Amino acid sequence: MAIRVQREDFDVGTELARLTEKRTDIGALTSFVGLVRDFGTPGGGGMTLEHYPGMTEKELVAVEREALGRWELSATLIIHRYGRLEPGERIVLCAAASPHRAAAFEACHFLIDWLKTRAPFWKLEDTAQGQKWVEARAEDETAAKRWRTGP
Amino acid sequence: MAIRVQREDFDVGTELARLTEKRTDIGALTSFVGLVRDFGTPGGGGMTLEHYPGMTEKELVAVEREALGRWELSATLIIHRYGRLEPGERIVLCAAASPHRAAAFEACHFLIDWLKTRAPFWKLEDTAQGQKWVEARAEDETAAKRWRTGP
Amino acid sequence: MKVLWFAWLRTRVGTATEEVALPEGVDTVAKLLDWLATRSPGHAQALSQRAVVRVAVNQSYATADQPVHAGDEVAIFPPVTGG
Amino acid sequence: MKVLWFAWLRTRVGTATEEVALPEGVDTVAKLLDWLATRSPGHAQALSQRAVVRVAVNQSYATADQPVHAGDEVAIFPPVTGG
Repeated sequence: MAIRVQREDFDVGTELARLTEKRTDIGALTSFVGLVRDFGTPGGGGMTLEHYPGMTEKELVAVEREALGRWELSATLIIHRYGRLEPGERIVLCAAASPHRAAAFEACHFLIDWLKTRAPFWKLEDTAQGQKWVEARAEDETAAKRWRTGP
Repeated sequence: MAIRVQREDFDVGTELARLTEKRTDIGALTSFVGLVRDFGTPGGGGMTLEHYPGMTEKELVAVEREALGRWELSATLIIHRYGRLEPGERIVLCAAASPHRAAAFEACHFLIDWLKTRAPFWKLEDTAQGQKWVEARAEDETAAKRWRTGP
Repeated sequence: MKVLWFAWLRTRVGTATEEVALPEGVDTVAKLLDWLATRSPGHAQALSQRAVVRVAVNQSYATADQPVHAGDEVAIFPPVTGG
Repeated sequence: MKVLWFAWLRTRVGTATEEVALPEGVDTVAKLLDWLATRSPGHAQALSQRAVVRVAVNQSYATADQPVHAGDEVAIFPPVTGG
Protein backbone atom coordinates (compact mmCIF):
# COMPACT_ATOMS: atom_id res chain seq x y z
CA MET A 1 0.00 0.00 0.00
CA ALA A 2 2.69 2.45 -0.99
CA ILE A 3 3.65 4.27 -4.14
CA ARG A 4 6.62 6.54 -4.77
CA VAL A 5 7.68 8.63 -7.74
CA GLN A 6 11.28 9.77 -7.49
CA ARG A 7 14.36 10.81 -9.38
CA GLU A 8 16.77 8.76 -7.20
CA ASP A 9 17.52 5.07 -7.44
CA PHE A 10 16.03 2.68 -4.86
CA ASP A 11 17.46 -0.27 -2.96
CA VAL A 12 15.46 -3.36 -3.91
CA GLY A 13 16.55 -5.39 -0.87
CA THR A 14 15.64 -2.64 1.59
CA GLU A 15 12.28 -2.02 -0.06
CA LEU A 16 11.30 -5.69 -0.16
CA ALA A 17 12.51 -6.35 3.40
CA ARG A 18 10.34 -3.48 4.61
CA LEU A 19 7.25 -5.11 3.08
CA THR A 20 7.59 -8.35 5.06
CA GLU A 21 9.34 -7.02 8.19
CA LYS A 22 7.83 -8.23 11.49
CA ARG A 23 5.00 -9.97 9.63
CA THR A 24 4.27 -13.69 9.74
CA ASP A 25 1.15 -13.74 7.55
CA ILE A 26 3.02 -13.42 4.24
CA GLY A 27 3.87 -16.65 2.44
CA ALA A 28 4.77 -15.18 -0.94
CA LEU A 29 6.45 -12.03 -2.19
CA THR A 30 6.77 -11.40 -5.91
CA SER A 31 8.65 -8.43 -7.29
CA PHE A 32 9.44 -6.97 -10.66
CA VAL A 33 12.27 -4.60 -11.57
CA GLY A 34 12.31 -2.86 -14.93
CA LEU A 35 15.74 -1.75 -16.18
CA VAL A 36 17.08 0.42 -18.98
CA ARG A 37 18.34 -1.73 -21.83
CA ASP A 38 21.14 -0.73 -24.14
CA PHE A 39 20.11 -1.07 -27.76
CA GLY A 40 23.64 -0.62 -29.00
CA THR A 41 23.45 3.12 -29.43
CA PRO A 42 26.86 4.71 -30.13
CA GLY A 43 27.77 6.77 -27.07
CA GLY A 44 25.96 4.46 -24.67
CA GLY A 45 22.25 5.05 -25.08
CA GLY A 46 20.13 5.89 -22.08
CA MET A 47 16.93 7.87 -21.80
CA THR A 48 15.05 10.64 -20.08
CA LEU A 49 11.74 9.84 -18.45
CA GLU A 50 9.21 12.66 -18.46
CA HIS A 51 6.11 12.41 -16.31
CA TYR A 52 3.05 14.36 -15.20
CA PRO A 53 3.54 15.14 -11.50
CA GLY A 54 0.29 14.79 -9.61
CA MET A 55 -1.50 12.62 -12.13
CA THR A 56 1.29 10.03 -11.99
CA GLU A 57 0.81 9.51 -8.27
CA LYS A 58 -2.98 9.40 -8.69
CA GLU A 59 -2.75 6.73 -11.38
CA LEU A 60 -0.26 4.61 -9.44
CA VAL A 61 -2.52 4.72 -6.38
CA ALA A 62 -5.44 3.68 -8.60
CA VAL A 63 -3.44 0.77 -10.07
CA GLU A 64 -2.49 -0.38 -6.57
CA ARG A 65 -6.10 -0.11 -5.33
CA GLU A 66 -7.33 -2.13 -8.27
CA ALA A 67 -4.87 -4.90 -7.37
CA LEU A 68 -5.90 -4.83 -3.72
CA GLY A 69 -9.52 -5.25 -4.79
CA ARG A 70 -8.77 -8.18 -7.07
CA TRP A 71 -6.36 -10.31 -5.02
CA GLU A 72 -5.80 -11.23 -1.38
CA LEU A 73 -2.75 -9.09 -0.73
CA SER A 74 -0.82 -8.36 2.46
CA ALA A 75 1.24 -5.52 1.01
CA THR A 76 2.01 -3.83 -2.29
CA LEU A 77 4.63 -1.36 -3.48
CA ILE A 78 5.27 0.64 -6.63
CA ILE A 79 8.33 2.85 -7.05
CA HIS A 80 8.82 4.60 -10.39
CA ARG A 81 11.72 6.85 -11.30
CA TYR A 82 11.82 9.80 -13.68
CA GLY A 83 14.56 11.97 -15.16
CA ARG A 84 17.80 10.86 -16.77
CA LEU A 85 18.51 7.10 -16.75
CA GLU A 86 21.53 5.28 -18.18
CA PRO A 87 21.60 1.69 -19.54
CA GLY A 88 21.49 -0.84 -16.70
CA GLU A 89 19.73 1.54 -14.33
CA ARG A 90 16.53 0.55 -12.53
CA ILE A 91 13.36 2.30 -13.74
CA VAL A 92 10.56 0.75 -11.74
CA LEU A 93 9.88 -1.66 -8.88
CA CYS A 94 6.54 -3.41 -8.36
CA ALA A 95 5.97 -5.84 -5.51
CA ALA A 96 3.02 -7.80 -4.19
CA ALA A 97 2.96 -9.83 -0.98
CA SER A 98 0.24 -12.36 -0.22
CA PRO A 99 -0.41 -15.45 1.86
CA HIS A 100 -0.52 -17.32 -1.48
CA ARG A 101 1.96 -17.39 -4.34
CA ALA A 102 -0.48 -17.36 -7.25
CA ALA A 103 -1.99 -14.12 -5.93
CA ALA A 104 1.46 -12.58 -5.42
CA PHE A 105 2.50 -13.43 -8.99
CA GLU A 106 -0.71 -12.31 -10.65
CA ALA A 107 -0.96 -9.07 -8.68
CA CYS A 108 2.68 -8.14 -9.36
CA HIS A 109 2.29 -8.87 -13.07
CA PHE A 110 -0.92 -6.84 -13.07
CA LEU A 111 0.77 -3.86 -11.38
CA ILE A 112 3.43 -3.50 -14.07
CA ASP A 113 1.13 -4.31 -17.02
CA TRP A 114 -1.53 -1.88 -15.82
CA LEU A 115 0.80 1.00 -14.95
CA LYS A 116 2.54 0.67 -18.32
CA THR A 117 -0.63 1.70 -20.13
CA ARG A 118 -1.95 4.14 -17.50
CA ALA A 119 0.73 5.99 -15.57
CA PRO A 120 1.69 9.20 -17.43
CA PHE A 121 5.38 8.58 -18.18
CA TRP A 122 7.08 9.10 -21.53
CA LYS A 123 10.48 7.82 -22.56
CA LEU A 124 12.79 9.99 -24.63
CA GLU A 125 15.52 7.64 -25.83
CA ASP A 126 18.99 8.46 -27.07
CA THR A 127 19.44 6.88 -30.47
CA ALA A 128 22.06 7.04 -33.19
CA GLN A 129 19.72 9.55 -34.93
CA GLY A 130 19.44 11.71 -31.80
CA GLN A 131 16.77 11.77 -29.12
CA LYS A 132 13.52 10.04 -29.99
CA TRP A 133 10.22 9.67 -28.15
CA VAL A 134 9.45 6.01 -27.62
CA GLU A 135 6.21 4.93 -29.23
CA ALA A 136 3.62 3.00 -27.23
CA ARG A 137 3.78 -0.69 -28.09
CA ALA A 138 0.74 -2.68 -29.12
CA GLU A 139 1.97 -5.61 -27.03
CA ASP A 140 1.79 -3.49 -23.86
CA GLU A 141 -1.84 -2.73 -24.67
CA THR A 142 -2.47 -6.44 -25.25
CA ALA A 143 -0.77 -7.34 -21.96
CA ALA A 144 -2.95 -4.84 -20.09
CA LYS A 145 -6.13 -6.03 -21.82
CA ARG A 146 -5.58 -9.49 -20.36
CA TRP A 147 -6.50 -8.03 -16.96
CA ARG A 148 -9.64 -6.30 -18.11
CA THR A 149 -12.78 -7.58 -16.45
CA GLY A 150 -16.41 -7.26 -17.40
CA PRO A 151 -17.91 -7.08 -20.89
CA MET B 1 22.43 -19.88 -13.99
CA ALA B 2 23.04 -20.44 -10.30
CA ILE B 3 21.46 -22.59 -7.62
CA ARG B 4 22.30 -22.74 -3.93
CA VAL B 5 21.06 -24.95 -1.11
CA GLN B 6 21.99 -23.57 2.28
CA ARG B 7 21.07 -23.40 5.94
CA GLU B 8 21.73 -19.63 6.25
CA ASP B 9 19.45 -16.78 5.25
CA PHE B 10 20.18 -14.81 2.08
CA ASP B 11 20.10 -11.11 1.26
CA VAL B 12 17.54 -10.57 -1.49
CA GLY B 13 18.90 -7.18 -2.52
CA THR B 14 22.47 -8.43 -2.84
CA GLU B 15 21.41 -11.53 -4.77
CA LEU B 16 19.23 -9.62 -7.23
CA ALA B 17 21.80 -6.85 -7.70
CA ARG B 18 24.41 -9.48 -8.59
CA LEU B 19 22.15 -10.82 -11.37
CA THR B 20 21.95 -7.52 -13.22
CA GLU B 21 25.31 -5.97 -12.23
CA LYS B 22 27.29 -4.49 -15.13
CA ARG B 23 24.75 -5.77 -17.63
CA THR B 24 22.72 -3.63 -19.98
CA ASP B 25 20.85 -6.37 -21.85
CA ILE B 26 18.33 -7.03 -19.07
CA GLY B 27 15.02 -5.20 -19.25
CA ALA B 28 13.07 -7.22 -16.70
CA LEU B 29 13.89 -8.99 -13.46
CA THR B 30 11.17 -10.94 -11.66
CA SER B 31 11.76 -12.53 -8.29
CA PHE B 32 9.82 -14.65 -5.85
CA VAL B 33 10.47 -15.06 -2.13
CA GLY B 34 8.67 -17.78 -0.16
CA LEU B 35 8.36 -17.15 3.58
CA VAL B 36 7.31 -19.18 6.63
CA ARG B 37 3.76 -18.31 7.61
CA ASP B 38 2.50 -18.48 11.18
CA PHE B 39 -0.69 -20.49 11.37
CA GLY B 40 -1.39 -19.35 14.94
CA THR B 41 0.37 -22.24 16.64
CA PRO B 42 0.79 -21.67 20.41
CA GLY B 43 4.49 -21.18 21.06
CA GLY B 44 5.13 -19.56 17.72
CA GLY B 45 5.01 -22.25 15.05
CA GLY B 46 7.95 -22.63 12.71
CA MET B 47 9.22 -25.65 10.85
CA THR B 48 12.19 -27.83 10.02
CA LEU B 49 13.02 -28.41 6.37
CA GLU B 50 14.58 -31.78 5.58
CA HIS B 51 16.16 -32.38 2.19
CA TYR B 52 18.13 -34.91 0.18
CA PRO B 53 21.63 -33.47 -0.30
CA GLY B 54 22.92 -34.18 -3.77
CA MET B 55 19.59 -34.88 -5.40
CA THR B 56 18.28 -31.48 -4.32
CA GLU B 57 21.04 -29.68 -6.19
CA LYS B 58 20.56 -31.95 -9.22
CA GLU B 59 16.83 -31.25 -9.36
CA LEU B 60 17.26 -27.49 -8.93
CA VAL B 61 19.80 -27.43 -11.76
CA ALA B 62 17.32 -29.41 -13.90
CA VAL B 63 14.51 -26.96 -13.08
CA GLU B 64 16.74 -24.04 -14.01
CA ARG B 65 17.86 -25.71 -17.26
CA GLU B 66 14.28 -26.38 -18.22
CA ALA B 67 13.47 -22.67 -17.75
CA LEU B 68 16.51 -21.62 -19.80
CA GLY B 69 15.31 -23.88 -22.60
CA ARG B 70 11.80 -22.49 -22.58
CA TRP B 71 12.32 -18.75 -22.27
CA GLU B 72 14.79 -16.13 -23.45
CA LEU B 73 16.59 -15.56 -20.15
CA SER B 74 19.66 -13.48 -19.33
CA ALA B 75 20.12 -14.91 -15.81
CA THR B 76 18.37 -17.15 -13.31
CA LEU B 77 18.84 -17.89 -9.62
CA ILE B 78 17.39 -20.35 -7.14
CA ILE B 79 18.36 -20.31 -3.46
CA HIS B 80 16.61 -22.78 -1.14
CA ARG B 81 17.19 -23.09 2.59
CA TYR B 82 16.91 -26.14 4.81
CA GLY B 83 16.98 -26.74 8.57
CA ARG B 84 15.09 -24.87 11.28
CA LEU B 85 12.98 -21.90 10.11
CA GLU B 86 10.82 -19.61 12.24
CA PRO B 87 7.67 -17.75 11.09
CA GLY B 88 8.55 -14.77 8.91
CA GLU B 89 11.84 -16.29 7.75
CA ARG B 90 12.68 -16.62 4.06
CA ILE B 91 12.63 -20.16 2.67
CA VAL B 92 13.34 -19.76 -1.01
CA LEU B 93 14.30 -17.19 -3.64
CA CYS B 94 13.69 -17.65 -7.36
CA ALA B 95 14.65 -15.01 -9.88
CA ALA B 96 14.56 -14.73 -13.66
CA ALA B 97 16.06 -11.91 -15.72
CA SER B 98 15.20 -11.38 -19.37
CA PRO B 99 15.15 -8.69 -22.03
CA HIS B 100 11.33 -9.01 -21.84
CA ARG B 101 8.97 -8.87 -18.89
CA ALA B 102 6.54 -11.62 -19.91
CA ALA B 103 9.45 -14.09 -20.11
CA ALA B 104 10.81 -12.95 -16.74
CA PHE B 105 7.41 -13.41 -15.08
CA GLU B 106 6.63 -16.76 -16.64
CA ALA B 107 10.08 -18.20 -16.02
CA CYS B 108 10.12 -17.08 -12.38
CA HIS B 109 6.65 -18.51 -11.81
CA PHE B 110 7.74 -21.72 -13.50
CA LEU B 111 10.86 -22.02 -11.31
CA ILE B 112 8.90 -21.99 -8.07
CA ASP B 113 5.97 -24.10 -9.34
CA TRP B 114 8.27 -26.70 -10.81
CA LEU B 115 10.68 -26.95 -7.87
CA LYS B 116 7.77 -27.29 -5.46
CA THR B 117 6.81 -30.64 -6.99
CA ARG B 118 10.34 -31.85 -7.86
CA ALA B 119 13.03 -30.69 -5.43
CA PRO B 120 13.33 -33.19 -2.56
CA PHE B 121 12.42 -31.04 0.45
CA TRP B 122 10.00 -31.98 3.21
CA LYS B 123 8.48 -29.64 5.77
CA LEU B 124 8.05 -30.77 9.37
CA GLU B 125 5.76 -28.18 10.94
CA ASP B 126 5.29 -27.33 14.60
CA THR B 127 1.59 -27.57 15.38
CA ALA B 128 -0.51 -27.44 18.55
CA GLN B 129 -0.53 -31.27 18.36
CA GLY B 130 3.26 -31.46 18.06
CA GLN B 131 5.44 -31.79 14.97
CA LYS B 132 3.70 -32.87 11.80
CA TRP B 133 4.93 -33.65 8.28
CA VAL B 134 3.26 -31.33 5.80
CA GLU B 135 1.27 -33.18 3.16
CA ALA B 136 1.76 -32.40 -0.51
CA ARG B 137 -1.04 -30.20 -1.80
CA ALA B 138 -3.08 -31.04 -4.87
CA GLU B 139 -2.99 -27.36 -5.88
CA ASP B 140 0.82 -27.46 -6.12
CA GLU B 141 0.52 -30.41 -8.48
CA THR B 142 -2.08 -28.49 -10.50
CA ALA B 143 0.14 -25.39 -10.62
CA ALA B 144 3.06 -27.49 -11.90
CA LYS B 145 0.89 -29.27 -14.49
CA ARG B 146 0.15 -25.93 -16.09
CA TRP B 147 3.76 -25.88 -17.34
CA ARG B 148 3.74 -29.38 -18.74
CA THR B 149 4.30 -29.52 -22.45
CA GLY B 150 3.65 -32.26 -24.95
CA PRO B 151 0.94 -34.92 -24.88
CA MET C 1 -8.09 27.03 -18.16
CA LYS C 2 -4.64 25.56 -17.74
CA VAL C 3 -3.53 23.37 -20.65
CA LEU C 4 -0.49 21.07 -20.22
CA TRP C 5 1.35 19.41 -23.11
CA PHE C 6 3.64 16.41 -22.72
CA ALA C 7 6.24 14.45 -24.70
CA TRP C 8 6.22 14.96 -28.47
CA LEU C 9 2.95 16.90 -28.32
CA ARG C 10 4.78 19.42 -26.13
CA THR C 11 7.65 19.55 -28.64
CA ARG C 12 5.26 20.29 -31.53
CA VAL C 13 3.18 22.87 -29.67
CA GLY C 14 6.39 24.48 -28.40
CA THR C 15 5.23 25.02 -24.84
CA ALA C 16 4.62 22.84 -21.77
CA THR C 17 1.88 24.96 -20.24
CA GLU C 18 -0.53 27.58 -21.47
CA GLU C 19 -3.36 29.54 -19.90
CA VAL C 20 -6.31 29.79 -22.25
CA ALA C 21 -9.64 31.62 -22.02
CA LEU C 22 -12.32 29.24 -23.30
CA PRO C 23 -14.55 30.74 -26.01
CA GLU C 24 -18.28 30.24 -25.60
CA GLY C 25 -19.47 26.85 -26.82
CA VAL C 26 -16.17 25.06 -26.14
CA ASP C 27 -17.57 22.84 -23.43
CA THR C 28 -16.32 19.30 -24.14
CA VAL C 29 -12.94 17.65 -24.58
CA ALA C 30 -13.55 17.13 -28.31
CA LYS C 31 -14.53 20.77 -28.86
CA LEU C 32 -11.54 21.91 -26.81
CA LEU C 33 -9.15 19.92 -29.03
CA ASP C 34 -10.82 21.34 -32.16
CA TRP C 35 -10.41 24.86 -30.84
CA LEU C 36 -6.83 24.36 -29.59
CA ALA C 37 -5.87 23.09 -33.07
CA THR C 38 -6.71 26.54 -34.48
CA ARG C 39 -4.28 28.36 -32.19
CA SER C 40 -1.09 27.78 -34.21
CA PRO C 41 0.38 25.52 -36.92
CA GLY C 42 2.21 23.69 -34.11
CA HIS C 43 -1.05 23.07 -32.29
CA ALA C 44 -2.67 21.92 -35.52
CA GLN C 45 0.16 19.50 -36.21
CA ALA C 46 0.19 18.16 -32.63
CA LEU C 47 -3.53 17.45 -32.76
CA SER C 48 -3.70 16.15 -36.33
CA GLN C 49 -3.79 12.50 -35.32
CA ARG C 50 -6.47 12.29 -32.68
CA ALA C 51 -6.08 8.51 -32.31
CA VAL C 52 -2.74 9.01 -30.57
CA VAL C 53 -3.87 11.89 -28.38
CA ARG C 54 -4.85 11.23 -24.76
CA VAL C 55 -6.55 13.80 -22.56
CA ALA C 56 -6.75 14.11 -18.80
CA VAL C 57 -9.09 16.56 -17.10
CA ASN C 58 -8.02 17.45 -13.58
CA GLN C 59 -5.49 14.61 -13.67
CA SER C 60 -7.95 11.88 -14.65
CA TYR C 61 -8.32 10.30 -18.08
CA ALA C 62 -11.17 11.93 -20.01
CA THR C 63 -13.34 10.87 -22.95
CA ALA C 64 -14.08 13.04 -26.00
CA ASP C 65 -17.58 13.95 -24.85
CA GLN C 66 -16.57 14.80 -21.30
CA PRO C 67 -17.47 18.39 -20.23
CA VAL C 68 -14.69 20.90 -19.59
CA HIS C 69 -14.89 24.10 -17.54
CA ALA C 70 -12.89 27.30 -17.23
CA GLY C 71 -11.15 26.27 -13.99
CA ASP C 72 -10.02 22.84 -15.20
CA GLU C 73 -6.48 21.57 -15.63
CA VAL C 74 -6.41 19.80 -18.99
CA ALA C 75 -3.41 17.70 -19.99
CA ILE C 76 -2.83 16.49 -23.56
CA PHE C 77 -0.32 13.77 -24.29
CA PRO C 78 0.55 10.74 -26.43
CA PRO C 79 0.03 7.15 -25.22
CA VAL C 80 2.19 6.57 -22.16
CA THR C 81 5.48 4.62 -22.32
CA GLY C 82 6.62 4.22 -18.72
CA GLY C 83 7.38 1.12 -16.72
CA MET D 1 22.73 -51.25 -2.19
CA LYS D 2 22.31 -48.10 -0.15
CA VAL D 3 18.67 -47.30 0.72
CA LEU D 4 17.77 -43.83 2.04
CA TRP D 5 14.49 -42.97 3.74
CA PHE D 6 13.13 -39.46 4.12
CA ALA D 7 10.43 -37.55 6.04
CA TRP D 8 7.62 -39.66 7.50
CA LEU D 9 8.81 -42.77 5.67
CA ARG D 10 12.07 -42.46 7.60
CA THR D 11 10.14 -42.08 10.86
CA ARG D 12 8.15 -45.28 10.19
CA VAL D 13 11.11 -47.35 9.06
CA GLY D 14 13.12 -46.04 11.99
CA THR D 15 16.32 -45.41 10.08
CA ALA D 16 17.59 -42.85 7.57
CA THR D 17 20.03 -45.15 5.76
CA GLU D 18 20.48 -48.87 5.41
CA GLU D 19 22.83 -51.09 3.44
CA VAL D 20 20.99 -54.02 1.94
CA ALA D 21 22.15 -57.04 -0.04
CA LEU D 22 19.71 -57.54 -2.92
CA PRO D 23 18.29 -61.06 -3.14
CA GLU D 24 18.25 -62.66 -6.56
CA GLY D 25 15.29 -61.60 -8.70
CA VAL D 26 14.90 -58.18 -7.05
CA ASP D 27 15.82 -56.21 -10.14
CA THR D 28 13.26 -53.40 -10.50
CA VAL D 29 12.02 -50.55 -8.30
CA ALA D 30 8.65 -52.28 -7.79
CA LYS D 31 10.25 -55.57 -6.76
CA LEU D 32 12.65 -53.72 -4.46
CA LEU D 33 9.75 -52.04 -2.65
CA ASP D 34 7.94 -55.40 -2.32
CA TRP D 35 11.03 -56.95 -0.84
CA LEU D 36 11.85 -54.00 1.47
CA ALA D 37 8.27 -54.21 2.86
CA THR D 38 9.06 -57.69 4.22
CA ARG D 39 12.03 -56.49 6.28
CA SER D 40 10.09 -55.20 9.34
CA PRO D 41 6.60 -54.10 10.42
CA GLY D 42 7.91 -50.52 10.15
CA HIS D 43 8.99 -51.10 6.55
CA ALA D 44 5.64 -52.72 5.79
CA GLN D 45 3.75 -49.77 7.24
CA ALA D 46 5.94 -47.20 5.44
CA LEU D 47 5.35 -48.90 2.10
CA SER D 48 1.68 -49.75 2.57
CA GLN D 49 0.42 -46.83 0.46
CA ARG D 50 2.43 -47.00 -2.72
CA ALA D 51 0.58 -44.03 -4.25
CA VAL D 52 2.35 -41.66 -1.85
CA VAL D 53 5.78 -43.27 -2.21
CA ARG D 54 8.35 -41.69 -4.53
CA VAL D 55 11.60 -43.39 -5.49
CA ALA D 56 14.87 -41.97 -6.78
CA VAL D 57 17.62 -44.19 -8.16
CA ASN D 58 21.04 -42.57 -8.06
CA GLN D 59 19.39 -39.24 -7.26
CA SER D 60 16.98 -39.21 -10.21
CA TYR D 61 13.25 -39.94 -10.06
CA ALA D 62 12.54 -43.53 -11.03
CA THR D 63 9.48 -45.40 -12.28
CA ALA D 64 8.21 -48.72 -10.88
CA ASP D 65 9.60 -50.81 -13.73
CA GLN D 66 13.02 -49.19 -13.71
CA PRO D 67 15.94 -51.65 -13.15
CA VAL D 68 17.96 -51.51 -9.92
CA HIS D 69 21.44 -52.85 -9.32
CA ALA D 70 23.57 -53.75 -6.31
CA GLY D 71 25.67 -50.57 -6.42
CA ASP D 72 22.74 -48.14 -6.68
CA GLU D 73 21.73 -45.46 -4.18
CA VAL D 74 17.95 -45.74 -3.84
CA ALA D 75 15.97 -43.07 -1.98
CA ILE D 76 12.39 -43.58 -0.88
CA PHE D 77 10.29 -40.64 0.21
CA PRO D 78 6.81 -39.06 0.23
CA PRO D 79 5.73 -36.34 -2.25
CA VAL D 80 7.95 -33.30 -1.76
CA THR D 81 6.76 -30.19 0.11
CA GLY D 82 9.49 -27.59 -0.29
CA GLY D 83 9.36 -24.12 -1.79
